[in-house]
Amino acid sequence: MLRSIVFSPSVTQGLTSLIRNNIALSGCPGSLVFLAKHMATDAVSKQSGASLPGKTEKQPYSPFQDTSNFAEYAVARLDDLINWGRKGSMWPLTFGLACCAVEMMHIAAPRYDMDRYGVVFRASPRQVDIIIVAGTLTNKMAPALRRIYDEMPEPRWVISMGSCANGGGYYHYSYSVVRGCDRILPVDIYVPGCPPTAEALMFGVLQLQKKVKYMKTVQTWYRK
Amino acid sequence: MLRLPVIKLTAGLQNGRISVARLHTTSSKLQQELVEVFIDDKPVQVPPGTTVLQAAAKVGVEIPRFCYHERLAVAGNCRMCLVEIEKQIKPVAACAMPVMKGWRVKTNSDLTRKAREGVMEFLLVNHPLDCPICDQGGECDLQDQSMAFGSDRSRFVDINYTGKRAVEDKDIGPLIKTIMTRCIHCTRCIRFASEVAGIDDLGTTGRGNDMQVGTYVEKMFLSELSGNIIDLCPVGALTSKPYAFVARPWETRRTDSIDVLDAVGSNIVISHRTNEVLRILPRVNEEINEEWLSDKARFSCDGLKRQRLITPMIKINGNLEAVEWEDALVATARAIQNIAPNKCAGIAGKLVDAEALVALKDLVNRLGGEILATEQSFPKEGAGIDLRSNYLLNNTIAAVEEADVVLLIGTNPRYEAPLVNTRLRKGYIHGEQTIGLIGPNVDLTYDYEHLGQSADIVTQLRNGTHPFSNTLKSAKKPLIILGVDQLMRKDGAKILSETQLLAQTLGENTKAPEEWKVLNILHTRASQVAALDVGYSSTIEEVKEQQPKVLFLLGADDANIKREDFPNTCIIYIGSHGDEGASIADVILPGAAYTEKVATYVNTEGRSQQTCAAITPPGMARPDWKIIRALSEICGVRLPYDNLAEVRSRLEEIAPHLVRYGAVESANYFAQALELSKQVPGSLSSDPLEVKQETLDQFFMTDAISRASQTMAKCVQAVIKQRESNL
Amino acid sequence: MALRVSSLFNQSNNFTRFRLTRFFADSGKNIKDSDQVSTDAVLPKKLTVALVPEEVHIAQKTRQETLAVVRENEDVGTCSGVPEEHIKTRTVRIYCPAKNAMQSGTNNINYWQIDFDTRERWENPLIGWTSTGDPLSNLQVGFVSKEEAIAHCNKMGWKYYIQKPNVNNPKPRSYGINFSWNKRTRVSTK
Amino acid sequence: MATPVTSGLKQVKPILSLTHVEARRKVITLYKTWYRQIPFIKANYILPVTKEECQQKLREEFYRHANVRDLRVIDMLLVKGQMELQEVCAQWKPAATLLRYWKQTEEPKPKDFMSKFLSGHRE
Amino acid sequence: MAKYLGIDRICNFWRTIKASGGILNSLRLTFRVDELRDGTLVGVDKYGNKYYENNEYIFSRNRWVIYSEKVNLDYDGSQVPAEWYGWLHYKTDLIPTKDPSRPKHKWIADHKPNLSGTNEAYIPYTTTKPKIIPWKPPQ
Repeated sequence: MLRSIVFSPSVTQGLTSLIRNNIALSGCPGSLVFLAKHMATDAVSKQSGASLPGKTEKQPYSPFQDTSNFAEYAVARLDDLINWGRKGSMWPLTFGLACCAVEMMHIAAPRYDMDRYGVVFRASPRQVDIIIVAGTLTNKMAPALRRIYDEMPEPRWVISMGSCANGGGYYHYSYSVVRGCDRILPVDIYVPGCPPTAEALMFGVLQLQKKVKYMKTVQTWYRK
Repeated sequence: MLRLPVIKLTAGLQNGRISVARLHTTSSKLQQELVEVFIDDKPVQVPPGTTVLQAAAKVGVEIPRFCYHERLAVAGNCRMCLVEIEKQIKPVAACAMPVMKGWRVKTNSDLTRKAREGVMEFLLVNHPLDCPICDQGGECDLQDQSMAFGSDRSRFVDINYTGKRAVEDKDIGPLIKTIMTRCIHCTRCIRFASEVAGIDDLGTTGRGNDMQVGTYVEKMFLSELSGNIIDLCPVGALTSKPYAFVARPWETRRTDSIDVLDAVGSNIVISHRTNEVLRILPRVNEEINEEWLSDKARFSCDGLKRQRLITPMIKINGNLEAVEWEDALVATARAIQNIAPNKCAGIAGKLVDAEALVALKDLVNRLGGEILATEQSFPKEGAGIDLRSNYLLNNTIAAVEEADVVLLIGTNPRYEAPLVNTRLRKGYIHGEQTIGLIGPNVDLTYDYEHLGQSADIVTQLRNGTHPFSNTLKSAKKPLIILGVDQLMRKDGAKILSETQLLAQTLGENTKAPEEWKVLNILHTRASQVAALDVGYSSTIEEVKEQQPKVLFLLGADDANIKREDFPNTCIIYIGSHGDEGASIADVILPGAAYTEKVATYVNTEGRSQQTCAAITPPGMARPDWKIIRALSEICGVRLPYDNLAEVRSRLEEIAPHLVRYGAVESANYFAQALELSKQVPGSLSSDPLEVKQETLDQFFMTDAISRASQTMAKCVQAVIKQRESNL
Repeated sequence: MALRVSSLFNQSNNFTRFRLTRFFADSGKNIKDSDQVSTDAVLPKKLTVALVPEEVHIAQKTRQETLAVVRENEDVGTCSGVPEEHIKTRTVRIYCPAKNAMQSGTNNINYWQIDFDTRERWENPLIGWTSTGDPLSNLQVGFVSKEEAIAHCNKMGWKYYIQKPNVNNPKPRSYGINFSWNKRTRVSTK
Repeated sequence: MATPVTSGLKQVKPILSLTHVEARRKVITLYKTWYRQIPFIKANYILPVTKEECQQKLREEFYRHANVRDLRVIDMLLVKGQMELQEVCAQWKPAATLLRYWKQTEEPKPKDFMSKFLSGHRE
Repeated sequence: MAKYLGIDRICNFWRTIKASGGILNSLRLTFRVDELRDGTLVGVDKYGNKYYENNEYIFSRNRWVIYSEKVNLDYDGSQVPAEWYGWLHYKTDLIPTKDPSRPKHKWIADHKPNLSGTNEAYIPYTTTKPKIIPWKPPQ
């Protein structure tokens, strides 16, 4: 690992996430609560103290701040942990239907390099978390899409990519096109564009990460 | 569809043959000598005076035209119908030229084609190229004919459009949108306005390139038939304002149906798309509406989308709440449960179909009720509704124009039945008809003799003491049209019997043919004749007297039915629109409007016709008879019909003519009716005869659908505004 | 096991082929007149000899010459593949299409047409267009005459009714009446 | 509404059979062939139905047209049945298509008036 | 020679760490933005985002942004305001402060990042008119 840092002009992007993970993990001496704490408010504010000048109030890592007792605090941190894990390895299923699929390929290519976010394309719905609907969804394809979505394990997310998948787009008035894949699937992220650039899709993936960060899996369970 | 060209070819020929045959039969009757002409070497025998264009139509040859319309006067100003005639130097306008013996007309010769091409080119020089944004696109005569007969290239070189003609658009009301630059000056609209609608508002000003069609001063085109000039316009100069930029003709589905907003039963075509009625067009039926349609029928279709009842409702804690069908039916059944005999009644409204009428009658009878009323009461004295001749327009609508003297009693046909009025006007213009009117002095679009407003003028006419009685008695084909509203008066039965007596006197005096019937009643409600046929004989007053426990309002929205009159009654409203009736109801069961069901309607002349379902009823609405049938099952008095065919066979049981669609079942027993009516006691009251619709603003909103329509509301406003202005 | 299945299959295949041939053999390729030769050519020689007995040849020959007697109203509906629901419960309207009110052309209306009663349509939540469960909703067949349309309906087993066609009886028109002094037809505006 | 019934006879070119006796023989032959084929069909396809159900279905399908009298219609149905048999034997049809005979995935439409009324606008 | 032995890389590495403010800060920055690069600070926008440039990197990697400390780990691309967007995406080489041709209107709105997921998120609404307007009973 050191080698790669040393021999590249800068820190290799693909491996930095590893470093980050290592730092995060190394900062945690076993206790989950402590880890969560470390990732959340205290640790961050402590870090910022020594950091670059012009320090201001920082946004805490965790969105779940208003915990009233220890149990809630604990589940909130558990959620943070789970979300952190989930958003760090989101594997999309490519559902390339049209020209958008070409842009979707680009995010896997070196320039945008989705792997650095832990986003790796998989070809089987059983192994994925996200489905990226890239392109015009026709009536004929709709059942297949739904079936594949149904085959994905929970938790699962949907990114609708491009005008056609968002709302039918150019083919909105065609008799054979589904007017938006949200008529079939619960879409989490809509990426506009015709087709959206790879950067836009990347942004969409990052937005989805943000969304995942706000998930309250354990907290909901606890409330129940 | 591949077989269509063949069909057209053969059918065209066949059509020609049929026409020729028909011609022969008429000729033998009239003993006329016929003229033989040759259209494209096909011989045809026509009566003298026939134009070349009509002669060509008889052999199935269609000559292109813009200005010619077979129901309007010949204008001969578009020149599109130029044809070559052998041994004539110049091409001849086929629409205006009467045929001469032995003429050989060439409708497809080089000269003809060149003439058409030239005319087309002249028309297109000043016609804007805005087909993509023109509402006429796809059903435009100019488009089609320029494709068929125009030149394939342009000689128009003025690329800066310096000389291209442009005309300011006119504002002629909320119904018609004008884009006058597109006008090709065929003057069809002008001729329609002055001949059929009887309003000389439209005309041309200027000459040559400066000629403009329009109202001379800026005013609304005040006619109840104004929508027809949209149809007549061969280009997109006059288009429908409510329909502007809504749809193209090729993307709509068309369903043939019947109009129910007046009692004429005009045939219509419903254009609809994605379960939405977009517009209504007339459908040719020579016996009823020819090719015209009243504005109310044409433009109130947006009322079908507003104020709709889409879920069943029950009154819970004094408020109407939307519920499921099961709940609504069970709640209704609970109200009906253990009802004492004769504590159940029904009132039928304006737009109810015969199926629902029969179903309701059966249900009420099974629940022990006898009283079935219509909003429009009919006198019970005399023959009442037992003899159909008492309440029909016996002489048929088409025959109205054949009469030579017409007596209108207490009616304003212009607004009560605009298409009957066009017949009268046609008779007035082409048949030199004399028309007399007893009733308020209204504008009927033609001159008539106003005899007064008192009811006893009828008696005077019979006695011969009135000056008009001489005219009436010398008539060869006299006709009396009695407005049905007069029968609602206290002395309605007497008016009817007096009219019957007068009709009888006139019938005896004249030598009219056997099938000529003098007595005619003009209805205003589409459901009325069917209701009377089925046996809805009571009046609202009788229902009020009876104080039923359960009252069914079958689309009854009459203002005379008030909540205060029925303090302890469970009112069940079955209908399509939320109006007067729905707001006083305890239970609302949503029904289908006339565009959403297959249903039978009987028009004022007793002709039963059926509507076709163009779209599906919205939300949870169901066809009316099905609601009643379902209710009967929940109440434990199951009605014995499950589908439309079975309902219709029940209809046939009651009155066989109700299912003989398209045919007029003529009424007889005039003599018996007269005998019975002679026994009618009482005397004519001295109150003057009144009609409900005297002016145009009273015409537009008369029922639940047209009251819900925004277009109709705009029309009323425009008429009132026009009246207040000084033009 | 797999082997057994496949052997079964082979067997069955032979079995059917046998039946099949036999079936077609005595059913005959018979409608066309010139089929005698080609039948022999198509079928393998051995099979023909082994499985098609002489009586079949005789039957074939007779078939070419004889005519079968059937009832006049054919019942094609049952074997047309149309679902029974759409044969027994449908009503056909036979009519002459009316002229489009917006246009004056009449060349496209001189024929008879059939169409069906309207069934429910609904807005498809998937694409927003209107859907229908009715395969016949778009079927409009043109005919030259009413009788042909009736025959077709009878053949398909549909109930039908005939809508009365429009009788068009135009009156002679004249340009001159626009200018006559003593008639009401005189045109006031232009 | 009335459908006139014409009951005249006419002579036509036969399709397969000349007489009703012949047609009947052919129908029975076809039925038998199908019947004997059932075990093989079951072996080839993996169907979640028993042999008895298949036989029952076969009988049903044949009896569905029991009232057909027209010779040529019978012949057409024979040809169709033959074609179907061929498709099944050669496994041109996938199992799912074959299972369509049982209409397992079809929701039964409401039959009586009330359930039709409550479920929607069905005719 | 140094280049051949790869010593310059070690130099670069140390220089980068030094520029980032020491080993600890470097690690912290790497944790936050996954990257450690040395560059000249070109400008800071009013939200606190810092823009760097180092032309030794290949084109497309030579300009970058370090998001404001305020947002901590919740940075995303839409936090770059419009005036810097162009520079960051090579639409222009002039940074906003040095570009005289930038329009300066009073009515130009403040930049807003993508608010999806928050309460202020944009929620589309239908503009289609309902086909049927039901009757509302008078209360």
